Amino acid sequence: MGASVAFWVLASIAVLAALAVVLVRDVFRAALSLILCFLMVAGLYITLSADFLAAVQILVYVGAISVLIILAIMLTREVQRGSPSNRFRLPAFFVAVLFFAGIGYAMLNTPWQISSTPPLEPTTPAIAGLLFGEGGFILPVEIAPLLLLAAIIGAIVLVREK
Amino acid sequence: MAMQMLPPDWPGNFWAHWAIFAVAILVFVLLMVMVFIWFERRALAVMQARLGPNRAGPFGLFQSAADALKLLIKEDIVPAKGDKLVHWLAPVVAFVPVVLIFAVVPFWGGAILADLNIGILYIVAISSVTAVGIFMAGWSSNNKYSTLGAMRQVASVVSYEIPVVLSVVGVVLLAGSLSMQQIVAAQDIPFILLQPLGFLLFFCGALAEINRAPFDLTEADSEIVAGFFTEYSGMKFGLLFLAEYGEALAISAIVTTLFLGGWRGPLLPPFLWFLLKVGLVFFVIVWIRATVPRLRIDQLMALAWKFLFPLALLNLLITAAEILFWPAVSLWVFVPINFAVMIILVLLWSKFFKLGWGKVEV
Amino acid sequence: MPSELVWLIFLLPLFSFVIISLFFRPFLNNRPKLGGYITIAALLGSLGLSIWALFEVMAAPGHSIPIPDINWVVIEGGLTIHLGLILDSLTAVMLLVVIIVSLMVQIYSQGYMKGDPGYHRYYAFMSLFTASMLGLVLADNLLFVYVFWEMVGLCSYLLIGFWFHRPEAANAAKKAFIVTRLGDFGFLAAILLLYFNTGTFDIGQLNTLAAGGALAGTVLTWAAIGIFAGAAGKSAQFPLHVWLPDAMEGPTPVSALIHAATMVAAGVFLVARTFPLFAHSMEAMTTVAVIGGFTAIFAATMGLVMTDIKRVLAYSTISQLGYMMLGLGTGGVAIGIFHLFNHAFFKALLFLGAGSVNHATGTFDMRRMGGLRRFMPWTYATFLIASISIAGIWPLAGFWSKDEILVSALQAQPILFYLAMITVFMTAFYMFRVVFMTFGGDYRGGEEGHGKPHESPAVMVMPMVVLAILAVVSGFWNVTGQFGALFGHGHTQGFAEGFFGILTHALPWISLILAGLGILLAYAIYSARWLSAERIGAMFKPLYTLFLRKYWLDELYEQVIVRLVLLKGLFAAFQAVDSYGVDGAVNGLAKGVMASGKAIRRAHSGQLQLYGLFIGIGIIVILACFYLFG
Amino acid sequence: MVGLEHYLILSAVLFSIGLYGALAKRNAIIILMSIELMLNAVNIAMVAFSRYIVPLMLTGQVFAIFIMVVAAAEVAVGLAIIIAIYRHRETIDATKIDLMKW
Amino acid sequence: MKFERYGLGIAKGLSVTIRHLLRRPITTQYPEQRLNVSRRIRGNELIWNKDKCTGCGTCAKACHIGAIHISTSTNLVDNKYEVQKYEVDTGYCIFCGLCVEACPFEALFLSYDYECARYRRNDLFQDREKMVETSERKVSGYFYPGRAAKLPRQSLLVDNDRGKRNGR
Amino acid sequence: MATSTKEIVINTEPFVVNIGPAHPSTHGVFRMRTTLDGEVIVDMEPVFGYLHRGLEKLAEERTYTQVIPLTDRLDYLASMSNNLAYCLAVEKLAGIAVPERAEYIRVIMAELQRVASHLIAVGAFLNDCGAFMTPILYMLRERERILDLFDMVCGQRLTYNYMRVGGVSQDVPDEFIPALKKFLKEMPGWIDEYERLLKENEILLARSKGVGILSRGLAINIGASGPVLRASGVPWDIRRADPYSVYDRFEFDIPVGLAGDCYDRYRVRVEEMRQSLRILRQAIKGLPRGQVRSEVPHLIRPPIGEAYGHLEGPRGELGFYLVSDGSIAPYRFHVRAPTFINLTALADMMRGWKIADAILIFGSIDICMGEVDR
Repeated sequence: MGASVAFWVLASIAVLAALAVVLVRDVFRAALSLILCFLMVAGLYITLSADFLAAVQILVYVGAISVLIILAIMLTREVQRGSPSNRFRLPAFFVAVLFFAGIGYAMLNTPWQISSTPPLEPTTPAIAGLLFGEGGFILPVEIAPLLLLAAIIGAIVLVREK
Repeated sequence: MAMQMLPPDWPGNFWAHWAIFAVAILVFVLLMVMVFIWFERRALAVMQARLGPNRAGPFGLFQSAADALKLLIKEDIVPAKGDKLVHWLAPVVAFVPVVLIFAVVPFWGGAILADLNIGILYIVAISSVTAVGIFMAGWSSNNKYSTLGAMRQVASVVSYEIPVVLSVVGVVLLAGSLSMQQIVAAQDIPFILLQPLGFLLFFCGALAEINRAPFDLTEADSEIVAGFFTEYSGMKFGLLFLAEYGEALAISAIVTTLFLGGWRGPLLPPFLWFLLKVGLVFFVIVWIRATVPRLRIDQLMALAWKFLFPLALLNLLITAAEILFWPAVSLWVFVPINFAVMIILVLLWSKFFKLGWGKVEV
Repeated sequence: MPSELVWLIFLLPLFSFVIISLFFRPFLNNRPKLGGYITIAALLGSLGLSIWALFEVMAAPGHSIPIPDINWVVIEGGLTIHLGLILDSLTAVMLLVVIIVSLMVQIYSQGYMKGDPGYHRYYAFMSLFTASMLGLVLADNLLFVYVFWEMVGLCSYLLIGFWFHRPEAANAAKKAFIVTRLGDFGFLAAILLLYFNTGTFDIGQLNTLAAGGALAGTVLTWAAIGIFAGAAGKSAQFPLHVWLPDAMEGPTPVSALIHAATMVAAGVFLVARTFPLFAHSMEAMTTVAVIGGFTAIFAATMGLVMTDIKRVLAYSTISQLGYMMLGLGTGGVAIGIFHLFNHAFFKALLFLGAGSVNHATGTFDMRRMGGLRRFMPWTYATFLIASISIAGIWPLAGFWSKDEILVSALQAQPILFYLAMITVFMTAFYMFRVVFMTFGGDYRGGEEGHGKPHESPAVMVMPMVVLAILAVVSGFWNVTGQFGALFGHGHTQGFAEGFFGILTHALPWISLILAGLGILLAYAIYSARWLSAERIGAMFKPLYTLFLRKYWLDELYEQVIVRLVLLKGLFAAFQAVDSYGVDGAVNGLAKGVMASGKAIRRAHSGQLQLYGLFIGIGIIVILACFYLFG
Repeated sequence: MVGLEHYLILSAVLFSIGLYGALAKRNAIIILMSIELMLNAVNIAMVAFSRYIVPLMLTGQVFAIFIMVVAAAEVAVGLAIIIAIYRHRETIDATKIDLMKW
Repeated sequence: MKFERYGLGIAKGLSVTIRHLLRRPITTQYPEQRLNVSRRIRGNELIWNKDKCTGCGTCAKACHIGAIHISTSTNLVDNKYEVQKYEVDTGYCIFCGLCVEACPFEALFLSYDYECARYRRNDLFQDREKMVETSERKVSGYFYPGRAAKLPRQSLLVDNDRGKRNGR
Repeated sequence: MATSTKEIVINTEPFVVNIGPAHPSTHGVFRMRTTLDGEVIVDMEPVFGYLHRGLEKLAEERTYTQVIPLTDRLDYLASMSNNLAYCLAVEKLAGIAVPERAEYIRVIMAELQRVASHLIAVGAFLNDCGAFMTPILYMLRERERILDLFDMVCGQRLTYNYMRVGGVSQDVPDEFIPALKKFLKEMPGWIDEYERLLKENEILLARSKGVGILSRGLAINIGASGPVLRASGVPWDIRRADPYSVYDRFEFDIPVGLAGDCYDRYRVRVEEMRQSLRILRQAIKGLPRGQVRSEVPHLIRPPIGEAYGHLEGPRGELGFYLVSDGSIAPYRFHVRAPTFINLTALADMMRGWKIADAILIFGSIDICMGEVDR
């Protein structure tokens, strides 16, 4: 019961925050809503017993990504004229709704093979095993830093002065 | 995160435990913050050949309380062009994570609100939220000094998080667990001896993350008046102030837990040991504040990226190698080795490392 | 002593490099001497080890000692690369040569480089070079040889361009690097060719395969020629020799070490190392011999007219390397390597002498020297010994090895022998031209503003004396035929028998007389002035100019190969094909596409979100299709 | 009782909101934020699958971690591009960034 | 920052501050603890000797602020003008001491007192009744070394007198 | 995430920040209108006048003696020097001789004043660097010792009004010389302590070395003086160049900087303190007995003419230019305030540095707004 309550509370706040991101006029407030949404998602991870992932979610999304976004908002504050919509607003809305209907239909009508096993706890050693252990995802783990490095260098090159 | 602490269904006896502990910790943190504010002012004053607050109560102990009272009844001002809602929310957002950190700080053997198996990761994650609060404060004040302060804060937090986390990983490797309680349990030798370099880096990085001298650029009073504080008054200012000192207290507690053996110690009761060690670390912070000048923003960045970051990586590498290759050797063997490594690395880097003498080219 | 210690021979200089570059340069830059001491100490250690190794090899059966190796790269079911060393007679001799010359040069550099701001850098590079050279000599498989080969090339680049602030030095470094690289392509191709045909990089196995006839025919020939191409690049053989004279822009000790004794000899060494491959291919042997013989005389002609003392020595080096190649191509490993062994000492000595002269006068231009005999007796004496040695006068070192080469050339191909004979004359002439121009006559001023010439400090003279002694006696090793025996052929005889017995043959006398004539001519022109150099120069004006301009080879490479062949020929042809053939076909198509593109390009509004919208619609359509028809 | 479908529908809702934002907003930073929303929605689905279908495998969580890595890289580059555009063109309005048209 | 001193500079600084922990602070806790002020202190009031004053008005002329108001009778009595009004507005006075220096008859002094803050501006106004010397209103030794000698010795920081903090 | 370090300094629209007039480190009411690009200063315009009191005009309304208290209020951190400079000018104008003992006392006071002023300057500079209050409190403590001495001599701690035309107002009390000797014995130790505290501090070095360089040529061209000029490598000191009072009898060195950066200015000031102590020791030894004030009438009426008296104040060349029309008050009274002129270099020194450096550079000039605005 408690888990249900938690889910409903977290989910509704998350959806509201997400709506705020796309609807609020003030960009800064939109960014704050985004942070709120991220936090709620972290909470949802906890209800899914992914505690490690929840911490990482906060660390990466709240601690780094949103801060970067806010920084960018700050740096471009001279041209911030709120958060207006373009002329595709209506088609975009329909596409979104149709898309939602499509995948929603798919999700509800797929016979998922739900396992009744209780979830693994704690997850941290298991994830470490999966990431670094034998037969795990060691290659992607090694490629990921490469990607990050490329991103960092790319970002530096892009914003470098002259 | 706290799933394994939760019973199958939430309501129940467990709530009592949580509520009592949560309230106790809240009270403790607020009390300690006030005491520490007083402590800092006194220590700083004595080091500066002054006396410091000594009027309100015995030895001026109630000075912080008096200040808090004064702040409570002060007028609350919001800048006319500012963002009222954000301005109001900012102190809360800045303060709440600070209190949350204490949930996983082990005060005693059993005295911990939640012994998470990802305790230290939790701390790192939660503490990064404070930056958002500070940024909100800076933005909503719509003041140039505040904006500058907030930008400095963000820049320093984002860059200092990396060496801090990396130096913590060394400790985690040694303890073999992310749980704070287990880290304390693993410290038959205080990790400051096993991880001298890690301690140094963590301490440096932590000082920068909580904006204490010499990295207090965010509120550098001689440059940008009070940074993101500038437009705050009344209890909102009080909350931000509390958050600042709460962070300092938290960092002291974390350093104590990670490197100084936490509540462990002979003779005295564990709780006292914990307080003693926290006080000691806090005193060192104050001591440093009393002595050194402030860095410039680009030097701060250079310090993080050119000095702390590579050293943290090397420290991690060396620690990992030691654990991997000599798992059976007594840890005492590593004490001199690691000290030697620290000295060599710091000397090497000091030699190679330059942070803009002249004009800044970032 | 355990054989693992052989590793130390090349690790010691490597350590010295690491120590100097990591600790000395950053921390102790104000104490320059230290870097030199470390290098010298490391080399002394290596020297001891290599002498021990030589005696072990001499005593060992088959003149080879096995050394345990390490598996470096193991790919399951495929490639296994060993990290291994080889210690046989060839290696042992080369080790001795490299270490002794390097040691002498390092000691000499203590004086020569004194006060240079890049002192530590110099020693770091020198250590690295020595280490790579030793690694090259020791390596037991082609892959490693190649790695060290390139490292040697890199160090050579760094050292030639040591004074990189001078544009000539920087250009020379680049030129050296690029030209040798041309040869290295051949080497690399040969390595790959061999690997694909045999599946191994191991030199011992390859040699066995070649000797056993398992590897033969075109593959072997092409592989050998490829290796020789690499060797020609490093050893500055005929078409690729142009970099060596320019490389004289580096510090003189560098020239002495790299361009006299070690790196240029690496080519010769490589051929010797893979000799079985050559030995079983007639064509390859002939190529080596012909190019060697031609290079010998070709370079000597240019040496006749140069006025820069180091350039004369550089051409002389090319010429002597040609001799070695000739020896290898006609005779065998022992003959070529023996000449290499002797040549290393006297040529290094010559370079050091040139450096000493430069130290005294501040110039390399011989026209501004003269009369230095009086000012610097030690330098004069040692230089003279080296000159006599290189001219091949009995009984100095040069004589013994040159004689062997001549003998084998005569047996193999008379034309090559005649060329070699003429070269003997030329060698004697140009060497003594240098001696007389530099040390004879009166002092002609030296570099502007440079003080009176003076003898170099003891730290520079001492290595020269040591090398001079070696330049005298090193040839005696094979007097008894022992050196040849080390390489598994020839017969041994008593010392006296060999020492004087040689004079009973006719051939030595011919070469001695030719050399004597060369010396006499030099004396006549440059010392006694019976003949005027200008007059002779005018008389053979075309030849003189040809020699002086180095056969216009530099210009040829620049004008013909780069400009004409590449730009005008190849590229122009491509362009023609491109513009008429390809373009014509494409244009028609393109025009059609363009017409249709014009029609539908309006859909590209440039707005990202419109595209996104289309994508979204597309996904929905796909989803719908999937559910409706799937 | 909350089940897999709940999480999936939540994920779909968030994704659709993000999709709308990405398609309909002019401010490039808002668009970037919407994309982050979509990535988060995907993560929720991943973790939910992992929890309900293979509770002992955690592969979904590992994939979520990789998605976070990619998101971090994407934000760094994306913001850099926005800043660069801002510096050259004094605007971050996505409808005005249309130099690539025909 | 180049640590060419490897952080030794910072360590030195830290040693200085930590040493101060053991030293006694130099602060004086003012209302409870008081120091002896200078014997020549130019205190916050003027003191006027009615008997010696001849009403010459030199003090008023010397004052460049114009804070001294003096009016006298026009007729000489006993070689003196009778002073009818003598007022000083210490609100304007900058305590430069030029009037004391100018007085030819040793009739005007600065006071030894320094706690003269008032709640009302009017209270700063001194008329002749408020200006007499009493036992509470001592005269400063400014310009009068003879009087200075009778005053308590000034507590000096160099002498570490400050440490004693004698009360009143 | 590394990008943030880059983004912090990217070219944003130049934005104008007013530093001051009420800012913690503008040392009085001074305003710098800085144009920033990120944190880098593109341009700086000094705005002053917030403390203007019309002092020069006030002085023209007063007698020559009455002006002396006004000069106290010029550079309120160095009143003694101001008094002395003014008296020198009047003495030159009216041709008044000064007794020997008075000259010595004047030198003692001026040098004590220099030490006191430099203590404030250095302390405030270090405080601007971010050394939280510690150095300035230490230095204020030592300044307190000097103020005690001044208090003993003239009864005031800030506005001394001690010098008079033709001498000093009164002789020093008997306990002054012992107290001064004691001070001189202690002071070098205290200076050593300051040096230990921060001289080699890496952070301070990083912050101030090479920062805000004032080139030698520019320093001379704008007419800078005092430590600011000497830090740029010009050994110009009026005590040497145009000796006044009895300075020609004392031995002392002129500390000179090399680079002309903030650190050099700091070093020059500290070294000058040591030199001042050296002068003080010599002055005590040579202090003669006798009169401290020559016979000067109450109302000085100098002959018609003009005079310029100047001296080496703690902040530079402090000069008073007086024109007399023969009356009891100066006809024209002009002050050459050193920091006013030193301030003109500020914009040139600041351009291209960051805000944090601007504070430092400003602090290293050591201004006193009372003197700048007059």
